[in-house]
Amino acid sequence: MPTFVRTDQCDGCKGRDKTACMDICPHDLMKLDRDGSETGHAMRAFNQEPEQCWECYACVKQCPQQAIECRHSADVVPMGASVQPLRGTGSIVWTITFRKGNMKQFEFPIRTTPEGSIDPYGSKPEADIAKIGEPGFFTLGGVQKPGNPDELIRK
Amino acid sequence: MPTFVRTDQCDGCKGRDKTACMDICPHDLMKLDRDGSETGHAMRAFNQEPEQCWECYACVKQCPQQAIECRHSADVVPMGASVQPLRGTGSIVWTITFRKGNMKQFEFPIRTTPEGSIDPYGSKPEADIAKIGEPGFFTLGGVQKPGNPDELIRK
Amino acid sequence: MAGEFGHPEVVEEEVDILIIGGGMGACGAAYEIGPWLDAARRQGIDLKVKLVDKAAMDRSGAVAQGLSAIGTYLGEQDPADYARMVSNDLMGITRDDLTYDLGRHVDDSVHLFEEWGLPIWKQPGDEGKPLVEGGKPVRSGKWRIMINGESYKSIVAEAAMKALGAERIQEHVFIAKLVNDKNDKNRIAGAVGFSIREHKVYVYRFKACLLVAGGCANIFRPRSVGEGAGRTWDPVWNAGSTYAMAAEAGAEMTMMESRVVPVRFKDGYGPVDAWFLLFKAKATNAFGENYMETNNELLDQYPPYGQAVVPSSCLRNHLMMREIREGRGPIYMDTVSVLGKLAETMTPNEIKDLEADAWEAFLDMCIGQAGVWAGENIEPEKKNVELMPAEPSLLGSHSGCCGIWVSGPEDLGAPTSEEHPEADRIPGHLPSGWSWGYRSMTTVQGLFTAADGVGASGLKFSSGSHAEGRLAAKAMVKYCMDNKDLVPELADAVQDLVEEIYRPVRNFLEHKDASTASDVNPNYITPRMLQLRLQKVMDEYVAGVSTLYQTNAKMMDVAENKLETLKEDALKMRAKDLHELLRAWENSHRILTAEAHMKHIQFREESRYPGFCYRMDYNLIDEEQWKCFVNSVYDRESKSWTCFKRAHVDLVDKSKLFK
Amino acid sequence: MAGEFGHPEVVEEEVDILIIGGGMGACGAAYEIGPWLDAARRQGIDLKVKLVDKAAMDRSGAVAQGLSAIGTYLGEQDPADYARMVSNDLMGITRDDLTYDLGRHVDDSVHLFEEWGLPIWKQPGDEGKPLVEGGKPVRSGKWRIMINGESYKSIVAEAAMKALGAERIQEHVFIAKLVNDKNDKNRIAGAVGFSIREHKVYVYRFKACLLVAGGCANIFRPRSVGEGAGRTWDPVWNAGSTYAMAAEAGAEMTMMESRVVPVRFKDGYGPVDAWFLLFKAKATNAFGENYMETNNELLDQYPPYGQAVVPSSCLRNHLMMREIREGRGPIYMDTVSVLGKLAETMTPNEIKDLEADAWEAFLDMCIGQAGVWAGENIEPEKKNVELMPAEPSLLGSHSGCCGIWVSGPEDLGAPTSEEHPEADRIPGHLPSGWSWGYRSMTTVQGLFTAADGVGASGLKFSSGSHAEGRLAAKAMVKYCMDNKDLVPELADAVQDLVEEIYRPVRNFLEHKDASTASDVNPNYITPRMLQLRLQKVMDEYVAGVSTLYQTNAKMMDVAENKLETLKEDALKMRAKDLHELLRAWENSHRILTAEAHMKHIQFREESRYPGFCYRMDYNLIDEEQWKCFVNSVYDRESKSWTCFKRAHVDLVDKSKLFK
Ligand SMILES: Cc1cc2c(cc1C)N(S(=O)(=O)O)[C@H]1C(=O)NC(=O)N=C1N2C[C@H](O)[C@H](O)[C@H](O)COP(=O)(O)OP(=O)(O)OC[C@H]1O[C@@H](n2cnc3c(N)ncnc32)[C@H](O)[C@@H]1O
Ligand SMILES: Cc1cc2c(cc1C)N(S(=O)(=O)O)[C@H]1C(=O)NC(=O)N=C1N2C[C@H](O)[C@H](O)[C@H](O)COP(=O)(O)OP(=O)(O)OC[C@H]1O[C@@H](n2cnc3c(N)ncnc32)[C@H](O)[C@@H]1O
Ligand SMILES: Nc1ncnc2c1ncn2[C@@H]1O[C@H](COP(=O)(O)O)[C@@H](O)[C@H]1O
Ligand SMILES: Nc1ncnc2c1ncn2[C@@H]1O[C@H](COP(=O)(O)O)[C@@H](O)[C@H]1O
Ligand SMILES: Nc1ncnc2c1ncn2[C@@H]1O[C@H](COP(=O)(O)O)[C@@H](O)[C@H]1O
Ligand code: SF4
Ligand code: SF4
Ligand code: SF4
Ligand code: SF4
Ligand code: NA
Repeated sequence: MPTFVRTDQCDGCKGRDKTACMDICPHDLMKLDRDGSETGHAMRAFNQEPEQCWECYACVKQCPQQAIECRHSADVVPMGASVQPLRGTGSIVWTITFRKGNMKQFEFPIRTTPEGSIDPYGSKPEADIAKIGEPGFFTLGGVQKPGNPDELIRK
Repeated sequence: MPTFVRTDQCDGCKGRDKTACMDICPHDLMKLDRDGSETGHAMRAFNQEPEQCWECYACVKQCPQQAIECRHSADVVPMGASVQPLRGTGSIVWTITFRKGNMKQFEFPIRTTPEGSIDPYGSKPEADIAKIGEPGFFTLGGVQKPGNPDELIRK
Repeated sequence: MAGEFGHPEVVEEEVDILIIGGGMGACGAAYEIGPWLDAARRQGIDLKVKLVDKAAMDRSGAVAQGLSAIGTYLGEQDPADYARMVSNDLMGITRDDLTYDLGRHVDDSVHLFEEWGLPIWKQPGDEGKPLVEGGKPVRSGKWRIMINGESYKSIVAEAAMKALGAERIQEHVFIAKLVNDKNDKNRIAGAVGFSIREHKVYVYRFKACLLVAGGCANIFRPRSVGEGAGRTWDPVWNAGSTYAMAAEAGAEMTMMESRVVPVRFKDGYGPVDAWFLLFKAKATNAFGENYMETNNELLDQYPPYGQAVVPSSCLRNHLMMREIREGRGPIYMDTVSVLGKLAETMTPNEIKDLEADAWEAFLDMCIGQAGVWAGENIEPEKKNVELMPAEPSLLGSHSGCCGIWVSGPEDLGAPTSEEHPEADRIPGHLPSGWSWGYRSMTTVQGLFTAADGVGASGLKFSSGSHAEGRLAAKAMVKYCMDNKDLVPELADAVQDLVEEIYRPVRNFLEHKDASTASDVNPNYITPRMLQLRLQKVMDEYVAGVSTLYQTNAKMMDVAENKLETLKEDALKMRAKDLHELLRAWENSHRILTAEAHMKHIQFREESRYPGFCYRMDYNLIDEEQWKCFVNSVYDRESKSWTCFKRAHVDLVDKSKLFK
Repeated sequence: MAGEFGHPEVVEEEVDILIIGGGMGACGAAYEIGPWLDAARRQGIDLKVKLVDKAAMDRSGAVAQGLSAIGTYLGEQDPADYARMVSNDLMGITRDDLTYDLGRHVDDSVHLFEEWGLPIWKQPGDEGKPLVEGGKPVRSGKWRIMINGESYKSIVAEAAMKALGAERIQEHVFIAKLVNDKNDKNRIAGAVGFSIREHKVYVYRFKACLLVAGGCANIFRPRSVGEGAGRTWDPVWNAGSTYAMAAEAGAEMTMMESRVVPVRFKDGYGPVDAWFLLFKAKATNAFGENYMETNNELLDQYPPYGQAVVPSSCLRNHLMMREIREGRGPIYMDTVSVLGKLAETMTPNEIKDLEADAWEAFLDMCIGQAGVWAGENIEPEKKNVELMPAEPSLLGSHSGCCGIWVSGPEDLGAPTSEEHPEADRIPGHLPSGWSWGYRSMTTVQGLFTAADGVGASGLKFSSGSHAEGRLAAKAMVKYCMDNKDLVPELADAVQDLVEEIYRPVRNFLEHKDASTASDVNPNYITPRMLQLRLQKVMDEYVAGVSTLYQTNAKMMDVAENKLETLKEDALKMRAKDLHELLRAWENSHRILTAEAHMKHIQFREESRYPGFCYRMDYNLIDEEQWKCFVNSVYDRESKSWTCFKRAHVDLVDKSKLFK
């Protein structure tokens, strides 16, 4: 189920230094073919090593042009189906097309806060340097669950 | 152990319409890269599908420039060894270089008659049309071995 | 019109006889046919012949690399002994008419090989004395003789090509499809192929055709999957063309459940016969135990086949596979003991010769194994060398007997009627008995086969394949003489055939620019991926290596579904060039061959060939129900198979094997 | 100097703390470290931190795709219960100090995730009520909670990146090698890596380092070998960097024999927990038999592990594998019965929700499985769906516990001395007991790890991995404060390190024109072929899928030799571009990880994890000899491993599991 890029949809992220797909792929698979020497399609991206694609859809979700799709691994899966997401701010919509043509659609929440809104230490306490040698996180000043001491048979 | 072509030895069979290696490979693997667009080496041959090479050495034996060698399948065999023939008219000499460097050489006969000298029907009889419906070859006018009739239990 | 990619030139040609293939069978036919054509001409019948090979005859087919032994040479032995041996090796179910007939013919081909220049090893004292003059060969086993076989195929091809004449030979053309006769579905009328060098489609019309395009490799996942994937045991170019095209044409198939799983030196598939049979080495499990002894009692579970002096190949495997299954692998050739023992009694020069013999066994026919030994620094005198059973292949001429049901000789007492209790399930249009007119003809009028193509025999090897090609050639001449007024007409329009042949090219041209990287495209599948998909299905569900050759009815149900889908998707293969068009069609042939194999295993509910294939839901031989041929026909319209039984009959007494 | 291919720019950087990786462990560390750095600064100690990830943190690591559940959330349960569960699932041999400590910390990380925006499913009535306020999660099993996890990693990474600040993060740099201290072989001093975007080599010097580069996939041949090869269970980019670099630096490894062989929906590796634990489906063999019942007696052969309420993962596999081995596969999830039963009591809307839940389990974390179902037209309500055990992976945070031996908490009663009868075989430079100063520090001074890196614990999952990263971050700050005057010095010259890192590039540039097709060249090997060679060795000899997870001492002898040769040949890998340089180094890490795995299985003479791996020459658990940790150290100079035992001790009473 490696990714492929729709020739007519990709715009090479407008020639930016790093394309969205190159940047995000955890396995360094997506590549921009600037001059077309690798694919015949200049300023378009492609998957340079499809046999190593984990089908994680990171690039698919990230592409601003919706130019990337997955085609189920040809050495495993019968042809003709597709699974394509549209990822919005709070939810993702999946469209599943079966080989025989029928479709299913699902929408799932993806986060309850706006992207970029996290304030990691906002309401948290400072760390107490006196406790640096003890169990526990700075957030709580100690452990979450002390536990029943009777359970520790060698203490 | 697919074949590879020594860049500095292949002469593209001097641009002939069909190269010796292309002609002989039973699996259609060898290809002449006329303009260098496929390998960067114009007028040189290459193995277009190394993963399908049976390592039969037909091309190796046929190349007039001794430009073709085999490199043991990289996904199977430790590196550094080589097995290379020199095929003469009546015999073939094999040089085997082991990974650790030691070598063996063997010479074996390949045929007892000069290449191209076979006269298929020279001393053979004509076929007898009367026998066309019976067992037996034209060479003998019958079967090589009639066999012990008692062995045929349903006759 | 000169062809171009996507718009091939169409070459139509009419001949009387088309030979498809240029291997051992075809070379036999090409040789034998000449004098019979002359004889026919003398009767006023001038027959036009053409031979088409997808490769160059000099090195095409299974013998391309050479061989180190000729598998079948009877010498002093009786054809009945040969028929008995074949029968036992193939677990009792072979056609004695075919094997006996082969046995009484084969030696002449070997004599010709020697005459043409093939060096054949002789016993001390007989050096230089030809076989035909009583020279004693060096044997490895009862039937096999040793040769210096590097140029074996070149020699045999030279004779064949000279015999037939260059103008009657077309190389680098792949035949993709047989065409039935417009007026008789059960008759053959033509064949369509394409050049892999020029943009040309060839459409042949003919009266008779010899389909000898070899066996079938590469439907199962091999043990190496990268560069090493091409180093299968059976030559990677054996694509099942023989079986697939015959089945599509409606020919009755037989014993397609039979497969070959040879045990070979690991990773290179180097031959073991010189070691076993010439040097008398033994194989052991990882702990040094001779499993042929420790597992000997397993042989008793398969009477009478286990009780022959030489148990059948699959049973030898069976004893070994128990070791693998129970975790006592790797399996080793005990090279250390045997070389040590030989060294005790040999002079240094004799030892050198022995070493050369051992290497020659590889260099003559399996050079890759020499590469493995060189890369692994293997010194067989110091360390035992690993053996491994191969991925399954389908071959009718080796230790397997899948193939096409052919008409046999009439003079050996073969049955002329069908006496099986389930005879009424045999489709009505098919002949009864083992002989319906022309030797080597299939159940389709005018369609002949030989060698790997002929089922229910086996252990013919190169020499027997050549001899069978000769038998078929002669019979085809007779057929054409008898049918001299027949005018074949193609059931399909030429333009439709061309469309079909070039479909993969059109798939490519139409869709290639949809995606930026042309190998991943939602509209088509590359031949390579399709082949891997086939191999995965066969490996996982139809008793490939990763299940230790095990399957059951449920697994085959799954495979059945997956293969049907795969056949649909095969229409979506792409070909980006003529080379890929070749791969596309080879794979189409592979799929149909694989399907036949699966359907036959599914139908035969027992495990007839333990060591090659286990039906775990019926892990025994059922002589009562299944000592019979399993035959089938394929219907090209509905794309479906019909399997049925045919009676097995002995023409020679097998009990002699077990005394 | 601006770098170019073959002549990289060298960037040298000195920090106090380097975090290698950007996954769950690293994100935990990045979050926790901030306030402690502030606290240190308040003490006048200003510590410089850098985080380096080979990918983009937003989607790097095992959680890139998302997850449908958080594996570890204790809620009402006691840390001791958690430690007991982990111990039993991992067949008795885990460090209770580490698991208990994780159990008492982990929930805070989950609370943070929810605070940051991760949607966590709640019981009816508790919708909208955060966990931290007592909201009841929906559980699948005792420890696992359901989420809408598509953006799980993005959320956790956003918090981490904001916490640390963009200037302290370097993405798309691969760390290839750790460097010891010039003056103390047993201390860490630096790391070398390279950019996969620019021609730059990075040389870091530091006091402390957190090595959290994930687990190891792809050392075994996967079940699909073409395009599907990338769709391994464990993310294909998990390259064993954590294990290999730690071992090379001299860190003591533990339990490297432990592997994960999860059973998943076939061909897509779709998660099964929603089906088993949420919907309460059963698995069956091909004939509809519930093998957990029919093979129940096998559990009794493994007391006490088989007798827990939830038998350990490997034993569940063991019962299933008997079916496969004995030819009663395929294995199926009985989706038909369970959906039928659920449908009886549910409204149409509830059924729709259930269907969405089932698909979400895939779409949140294993989209490929949805692709398989769509391609195969799978309708689980009509036909049961096939399951298959995966190729083995090495992970310390999932149902396996391989990893590095780390210093644990001091307050839980962990041993402080070594009481094993074979204690004298432990190399002298290694610490005694389970705690030698800093939480999460390895036996190499200054080298810390967490998550997949920590051995002898396991079943931490994403939440536990995050929590462990936090524990390590805090400890590293303490270490740096305690060692504020330490000046790390690299044992190797920078130029030598650069040479070593770029060797594959040089191999390519030097030799590429020797042959016409640059992929087949006698002087170098492509990373892809090298990986396939590794996978072939591991598959065939070290209990991969093609032997049904079986091995023995003899097979490992062979593997040992082959891996040594492979390590030599790894020096001949080529890199034709920076992408291939990445692959070359990933594979170097894989080889060393694979070797550790093999050496540990070789050393541990029993079959501790039936269902994951069988030592067929010792197919039982030997509590007497082997209820101990197997630990090892690697010597970078001699390239050799030393394995030894460490005593196992219980800190919580395990007998409670079996009442
Ligand atoms: C596969 C194999 C076979 C053998 C062995 C090892 C191995 C690995 N061994 S040992 O194990 O016992 O060691 C041999 C041995 O040592 N001694 C021996 O005598 N025989 C051995 N065989 C047996 C013989 O080789 C075999 O019996 C014959 O070759 C069979 O003859 P034939 O059935 O004609 O097949 P072929 O492979 O020779 O030729 C096939 C031809 O068809 C062509 N072709 C194929 N498809 C075509 C198409 N669609 N269109 C046009 N042409 C199209 C091919 O190019 C070729 O010309
Ligand atoms: C592999 C896997 C794991 C899980 C699951 C399914 C699968 C298929 N499942 S279920 O089965 O139970 O369903 C999960 C689940 O549902 N629920 C859950 O809580 N956890 C699951 N896990 C477990 C967690 O994912 C796991 O515990 C943590 O992710 C482990 O955290 P960590 O040890 O930090 O590893 P990582 O993979 O997240 O991150 C690794 C990072 O290192 C980078 N990296 C790697 N090598 C590097 C190098 N040389 N130089 C620089 N950077 C370099 C990576 O880019 C990444 O940033
Ligand atoms: N059942 C069999 N077992 C072994 N070899 C067989 C068998 N059938 C045929 N052969 C052939 O006979 C030879 C071995 O037989 P033998 O000489 O009796 O050991 C080999 O050359 C095989 O080709
Ligand atoms: N151990 C053996 N005993 C008898 N025959 C064997 C043995 N090994 C191989 N053969 C036969 O020798 C022939 C070819 O051997 P090889 O070339 O190694 O396949 C086949 O017919 C085998 O059946
Ligand atoms: N049948 C089962 N019984 C108990 N626990 C299970 C079962 N299947 C899966 N699990 C556990 O659920 C968790 C993850 O499930 P999955 O996503 O399928 O890996 C692991 O901890 C498994 O051990
Ligand atoms: S992210 Fe999309 S538009 Fe940008 S380069 Fe990649 S495929 Fe093209
Ligand atoms: S699906 Fe994932 S692995 Fe595949 S190319 Fe896209 S980001 Fe990379
Ligand atoms: S036969 Fe030799 S010289 Fe001729 S093209 Fe091939 S490799 Fe080059
Ligand atoms: S060795 Fe044989 S299969 Fe390989 S390229 Fe040469 S002729 Fe073709
Ligand atoms: Na490939």
